[in-house]
Amino acid sequence: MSTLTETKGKTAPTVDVEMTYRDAINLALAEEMARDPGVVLLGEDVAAAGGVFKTNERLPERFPGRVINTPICENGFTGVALGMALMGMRPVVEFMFSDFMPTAGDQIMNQLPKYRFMSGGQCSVPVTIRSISGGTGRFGTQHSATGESWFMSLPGLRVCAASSPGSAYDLLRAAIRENNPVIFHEHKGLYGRKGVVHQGGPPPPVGQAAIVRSGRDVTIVATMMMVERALAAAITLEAEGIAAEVIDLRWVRPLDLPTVASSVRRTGRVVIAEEQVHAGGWGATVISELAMAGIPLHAAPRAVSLPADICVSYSPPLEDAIIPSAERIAEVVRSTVRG
Amino acid sequence: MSTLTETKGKTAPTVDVEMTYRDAINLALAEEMARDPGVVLLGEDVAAAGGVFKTNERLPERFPGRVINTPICENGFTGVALGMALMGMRPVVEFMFSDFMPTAGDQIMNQLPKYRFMSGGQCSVPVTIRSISGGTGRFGTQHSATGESWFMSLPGLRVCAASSPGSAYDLLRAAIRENNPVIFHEHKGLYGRKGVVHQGGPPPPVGQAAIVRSGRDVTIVATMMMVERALAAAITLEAEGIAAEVIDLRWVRPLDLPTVASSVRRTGRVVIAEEQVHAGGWGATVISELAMAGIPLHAAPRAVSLPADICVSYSPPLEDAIIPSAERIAEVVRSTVRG
Amino acid sequence: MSGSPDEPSIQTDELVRWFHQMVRIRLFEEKVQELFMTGHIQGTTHLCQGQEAVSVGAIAAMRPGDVQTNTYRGHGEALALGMEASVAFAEMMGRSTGGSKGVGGSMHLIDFSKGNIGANAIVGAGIPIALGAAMAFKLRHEPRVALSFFGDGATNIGTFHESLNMASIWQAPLVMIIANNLYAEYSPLRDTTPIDDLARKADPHQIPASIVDGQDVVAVHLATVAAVERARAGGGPTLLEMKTYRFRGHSRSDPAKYRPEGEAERWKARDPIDLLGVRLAESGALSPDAQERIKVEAQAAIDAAAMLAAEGPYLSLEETKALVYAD
Amino acid sequence: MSGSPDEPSIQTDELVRWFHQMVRIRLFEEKVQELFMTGHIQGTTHLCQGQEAVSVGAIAAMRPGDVQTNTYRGHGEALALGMEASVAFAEMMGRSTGGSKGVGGSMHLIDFSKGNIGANAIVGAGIPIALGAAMAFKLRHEPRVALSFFGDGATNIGTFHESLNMASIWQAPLVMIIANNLYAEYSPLRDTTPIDDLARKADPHQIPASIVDGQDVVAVHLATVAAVERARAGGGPTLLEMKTYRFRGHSRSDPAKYRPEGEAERWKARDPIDLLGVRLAESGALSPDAQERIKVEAQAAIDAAAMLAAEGPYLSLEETKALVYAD
Ligand SMILES: Cc1ncc(C[n+]2csc(CCOP(=O)(O)OP(=O)(O)O)c2C)c(N)n1
Ligand SMILES: Cc1ncc(C[n+]2csc(CCOP(=O)(O)OP(=O)(O)O)c2C)c(N)n1
Ligand SMILES: [Mg+2]
Ligand SMILES: [Mg+2]
Repeated sequence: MSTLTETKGKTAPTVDVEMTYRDAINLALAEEMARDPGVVLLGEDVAAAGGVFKTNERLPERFPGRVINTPICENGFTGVALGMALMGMRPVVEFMFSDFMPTAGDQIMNQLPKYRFMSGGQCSVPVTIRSISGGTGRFGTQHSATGESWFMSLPGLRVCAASSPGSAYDLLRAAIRENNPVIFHEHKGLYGRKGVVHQGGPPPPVGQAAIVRSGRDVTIVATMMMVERALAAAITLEAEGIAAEVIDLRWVRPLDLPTVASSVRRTGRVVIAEEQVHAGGWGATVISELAMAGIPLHAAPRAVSLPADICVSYSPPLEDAIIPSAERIAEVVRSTVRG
Repeated sequence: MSTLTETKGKTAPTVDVEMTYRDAINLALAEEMARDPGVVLLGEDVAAAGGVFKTNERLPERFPGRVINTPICENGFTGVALGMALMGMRPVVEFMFSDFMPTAGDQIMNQLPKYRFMSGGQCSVPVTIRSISGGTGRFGTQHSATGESWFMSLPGLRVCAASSPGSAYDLLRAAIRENNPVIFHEHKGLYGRKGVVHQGGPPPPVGQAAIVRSGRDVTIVATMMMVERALAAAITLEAEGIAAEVIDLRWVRPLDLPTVASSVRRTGRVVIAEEQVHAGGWGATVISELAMAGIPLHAAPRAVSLPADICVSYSPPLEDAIIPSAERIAEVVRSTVRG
Repeated sequence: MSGSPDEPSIQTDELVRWFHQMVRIRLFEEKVQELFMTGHIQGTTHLCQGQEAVSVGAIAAMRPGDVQTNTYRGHGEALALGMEASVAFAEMMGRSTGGSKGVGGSMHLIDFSKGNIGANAIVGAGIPIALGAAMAFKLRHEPRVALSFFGDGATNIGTFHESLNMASIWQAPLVMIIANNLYAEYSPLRDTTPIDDLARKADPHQIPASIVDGQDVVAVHLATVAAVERARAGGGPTLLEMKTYRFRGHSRSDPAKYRPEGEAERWKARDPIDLLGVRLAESGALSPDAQERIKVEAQAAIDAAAMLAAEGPYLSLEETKALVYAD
Repeated sequence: MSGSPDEPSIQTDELVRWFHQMVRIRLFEEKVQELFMTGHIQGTTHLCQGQEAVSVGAIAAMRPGDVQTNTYRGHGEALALGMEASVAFAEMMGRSTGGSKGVGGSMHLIDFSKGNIGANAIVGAGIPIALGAAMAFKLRHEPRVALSFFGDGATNIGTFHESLNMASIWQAPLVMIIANNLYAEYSPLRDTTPIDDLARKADPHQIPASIVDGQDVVAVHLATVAAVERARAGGGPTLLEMKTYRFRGHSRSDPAKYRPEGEAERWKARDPIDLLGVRLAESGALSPDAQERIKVEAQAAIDAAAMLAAEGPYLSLEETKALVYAD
C-alpha cells in the first residue's frame, strides 16, 4: 500500500506499514534524526542494549555520537537538553519511567515552559521529553504513574500521549518538530501492540484529537492504554445496541475541545476513561470545559479513573482492580446510556 | 472577648484576637512547637531575621535548636523532614516560594505521599510543607505560582490554602497535627491582612470548607487571595441585588464537595475564582464533580482563572491584568446570574 | 576462635552466623529469579548475588534502635535485618502476608520493627531520609545511628551531594554506604563518573570516607562498626565505599552482555561466601561438610518459605485504603 | 602600557574600558536601588555592588559566539555584555522596551544577541543549561565556550554537582564561575557548607579549579581567559571560585544586619573599582581627575537612561501571548 501526499510543493510518499508501538517509536526517532542533525537522544542507558525498553535499537550505530548516555541526574540532563535547544539543537530526553519526571521538577516546571517567555520571546525551546508511562506492568507504587496531567496547567508546555503505533509515530514526530517543549507519553504496557503506521508525510498538527470509532449514543474520551480498553468496551456495547464514539484525546495540552465538544453535542453523553486520579487531571478539565460551554447532556458526565485515595500497588490483583478495565468502562457507559 | 470550648472533656479557653495573617502563622507555629517537642521548622533562612517573610519572629529564641536553617537544597531537606517524621517528629518545612516545590519534586511526589503506603501502612508521615504562594507581588515568572493544585492528584497527600488570619491559624495547626503529609499554602500577598483569630481550642477537622458569606443567587468558590476578591465582588453585587454565597474552599485535597454541592444545589449557579490556570486545577475538578453529581444548574458554571496560555509576568500592568480581580469576578457572576 | 590480630573483636560464632546469612541471601535471590522466570513474581526484581558481604557485614554493625534505608536492590539488607524469607517472598508475590502486605513488591522490602525504614525505588531518595532519621536522633540526644545503602550510580544524582553537605554541617550520626558494583543498570561506572574511587566524593564535604573490600564480610563489618560507633559518639557522618559486584544482571532477565569478558569470572573468584567459607574451613571453625550442610538446610528453608508465601491471600481493595492515610 | 610582567596581555585601553564598565555597573545598581525605593521598580532586586570585577573581568574573556548564563543577581554580567542601561532599566520598570519586553523584570536581564542566554531566578538552574549550550558546541565541533555564573549558595544544590559530573565525563567546553560573596541570602557560607574554599568542590569531579581574587579585575580576567581558552582548545571544563563580597544586602531593602561588624568595611577597603583606579592612577594611565570625570559622565548617562526607560510603553496582554509559544 503506498499513497502520495502533497507536502509544501514536494510530494512525500506515504506507506502504510504494520509494526509494533515500540518499532513505531524507533522509526519516528530514526526519521527525525535523519531529517535534522540537531536531533539527539539523551537519557540513562539510551544507547545501551537498545535502551531499557528496546525502543532505541540501531540508533546509536546509525547516528554515531547522537545517542548519549547520561549519568543518573534527571534535573541536570533536562537542563542540558534545554541548553542544547537554545543553541539550535532539537534534543529528545528519555525518562525511563514517568515517575522520574518529578526528579527534574525544576527544569520541567520552571525552566522549559518559561524560558522563552522570560526572555521576552528571544528564543525557542524545542525539547521533547519521552516519558515512559503507565501501569499494568507490576512495577509498583513508584514506577507506574502516567503523569499525563501533572504538567497540564503550565503555559509554554505541550503534552501528548500515544495510544497506538500510528499515533506514537505521528505524535513523536510532531513533538520533535515542534518549536516548544513537549512531553510525549508512551505507555510501557503498549510496546508490543501492533498497528498500522502511515509512514512518511508530515505529522498531523499539534493539538488534534482523533475520533477512533464513531457512534451516536455516547462519547468516550481516553488516552493511551485506555483507548484500547474504550474500544474493547465499545465492541461489547455494540452487541447490546449501544453505539459508543471513542475519542483518542492525543493532546493533553492543548486540549482539542472543539472535537470533543462537537462529538458530545451529537451524542449527548460523555464518559472519561483515564489511567489517573480524576482530581486535577485532563478528564476533570474536559468535563469542566464541556459544562462551562453549556453543552446539553442527556445524562450526567461520568469518569472511570484511578481511585482518588489509593496508590498504585504492586500486588497484581490490586493493580488490576484499580486500573480501569474495558468491563468497568462498559459498565459505566451502559449506566450512562440506560440511566 | 473570651469563650470556653469543650475539648474531649477538658475545657480549652478560646480567645478572639485580631492580628495579621503573618502573625497568625507565627502564632500557630509557636503554639504547635510549644505543644509538641517533635515540631521543628526547617528551611532556608527560617531562623534568620525572622524568616524571609518575617513569619518566624521569636521562634528561634523561644525554641532553641528547633528552627533549623538549611543549605539551598529543597529536595534534600524535604527528604530530611520525611526521615524525621518516620522517627516520630513532626517537621514543618518552609518553601520560600511555592515555585521551588518542583525542585523537591521527587520527595514531594514520590516519597511523602507514598511512603506509608509502600511500607504497607507501617509508618506515618506527619510532615507539613509551608508553601509561600501567589502573585501580585511583582516577583515575576518564577516566583509567583500558587501551585495549589500541582499535587492534588496524589493519594497520600493533603493540600490546604489559607485566605485569612483565622484560616491560616486554623489550617496550619490542623496541618501540623495531621498524621499525613500536608502542603499548607500561605499567600505572600496576604501577610499584612488583619482579621480575627479564634485562639485556642482544637483546629477544625481536615477537609472542611467554610461558607464565608451566604447568598441565595450564586456560589463563588475561591481560595487564598481570591476569597477576599470574591467577597469584594459580593459586596458590589449586593448593591445590584445579586446575593452571592462565597465558599472558602480551604482544602484542595480532600475537596469538601458536600459543602460546595449543597450550596450550589441552593443557588443553582457556580463561579470559580482561582489564581491558577483552569486546566488541571481544583476549579476544573469542582466543576467536574458537580457535573458528575448531576446537580441541576440555572446557568452554565464559569471560572475566573489565570489565562491558559500566558505566564505570570513581572510587568505590573500585565500582572494585574491576568490575576483575577474583584471586578472580573463580579462581571462573570453578573453574567451568570443575569444570563 | 577470634579473628586475626587486627580483627580482634569478631567471634567465631559471629562469623558462622554471617556465613549462614550470606548463604541464605544467596539462595533467596536465586529462588526469586526462579519465581520470576516462572511468573510467580511479576514486574521486576533487582538481585544482589555477589554483594551479600556488604549487606551482612554492615547490618551486623547496627545495634537495636539503629535504622537504615536501602534500595530496590535491598533484599540482602532486609534479610540480614531479620525479615523472614516467607514474609519477603510473600511481598514479592503480592500477598497480604508480605512485609508491606503485598503492595510494595520486590523493590520495597520494609520492616520498621527491625530498623528497616525504607527500600526506595527512586535512585538517591533514601539518603536524605536516613539523614532525617539521624537528625531526629541527634536533636533528641539519643545514641542511635542511621545508615543508608545505595549504589555507585546514586552518587551522580544531586540528592547524594545535598545529603553529604547537610550531614557534614550538622555532624549527623549517619553512615552512608555505597555498594559500588561497578554498574548503574547497563552503564559501567567509568562512563558516568570520572573517578573510580567514589569515596573521594566525600572530600569537599569534609566527611571521612574509606574504601573497603566489599567481598570480605569481616572488612565490611569492621569499617562499618568504626563508622557507626564514631557517629554514635558524636563524631559525625562517614561515607564508606564497598567495592563489590553483582553477579547477575541489573534486573529481571538482563543478561548483562555489556560486561567485558572475564570480568564476572574474576569477581566470582572472590565470591564473598567462598571467601568466608575458606577462612572458616582453614581455621577449623566450619568444615566444608558443615558448610555444605548449612547450604542444604538453607535451601530447604528457602524452598519451604516460598511454598508458604505462595499460600498467602491477597489484600482486598477495601483493605488497601487504610494503607494510604494514617488516622 | 601593558600590565605587569606576569600579565602581559592586558592593554591599558582595556583596563580603562573595564574601569568604565565597573563604574557603569556600580552606578546602575545604585540607581536601581533608588528606583526601587521610589516605587519605579517593583517586586524585588538583587544588586551586585562590590562584585563588579567578577562580571567585567570574566565577561571580557568571552569571544563572539561564546555564551553565558547567570542569575537574578546578573545585572553586572548583562551590562558587561553590552546591554544598554536604558534597556535594562526599562526591563525593571516592566516596559516593552526592556530586554525581555518587561515581562522578566530585575531577575531576568537577557540578551541572546550578546551571548546572554539566561538569567535565572532558581538557584543552580542555569548551570546545566550552560552545559547544554557547551555540549551543542562540542557536538557540532564549533570553537565556542559556555560560561555559567552563580553564587556560593548554589554549590549546595544538587544540580551543581550533577553538572560538574556531566561536564567532566563529557569534557564540555564549560567554565563555571562561583561568585563567592560569602552569603546565601542571610546565611553565612560557613553555616551552610563545611569548607571555605568552594573550588575544592571540583576535586572529585576531576575538574581543574582555581581560587581567584574576585576584587581584582585583572586576576579575574586572566583566570577566566585561561579557562575559556583551555575549554575552546578541547581541554574541558573549569571551576573558578571568585572571592568577592556584595556591598549591599541580599535583595530589596535587606539591611544585612547578619554580618559581623567590620566585615563590610574590610571588603569595601578592597572595592574593585578603587583597586583598579589606584592602579591606573599609579601607572599614569588614568588620573584621579580623569576617573572622576568618567564617574560623572557615567552618572549622567545612567540618569538619562533611567529617564528614557521610564518613558517606555507597557506591553498589552495580547502582545504578551506571542512570548509564550514559538511558532
Ligand atoms: C531517579 C531515578 N532515575 C533512574 C532510575 C532507574 N534506575 C533504577 S536502578 C538504576 C541504576 C542505579 O545504579 P546504582 O546506583 O549503581 O545501583 P545498583 O542498581 O547498581 O544497585 C537506574 C538508573 C531510578 N530508579 N530513579
Ligand atoms: C531553588 C531555589 N531555592 C531558593 C531560592 C531563594 N534564593 C534566592 S537567592 C538565594 C541565595 C543564593 O545564594 P548564592 O548562590 O550565594 O547567590 P547570591 O545571592 O549570593 O548571589 C536563595 C536561597 C531560589 N531562588 N531557588
Ligand atoms: Mg551499581
Ligand atoms: Mg552568595
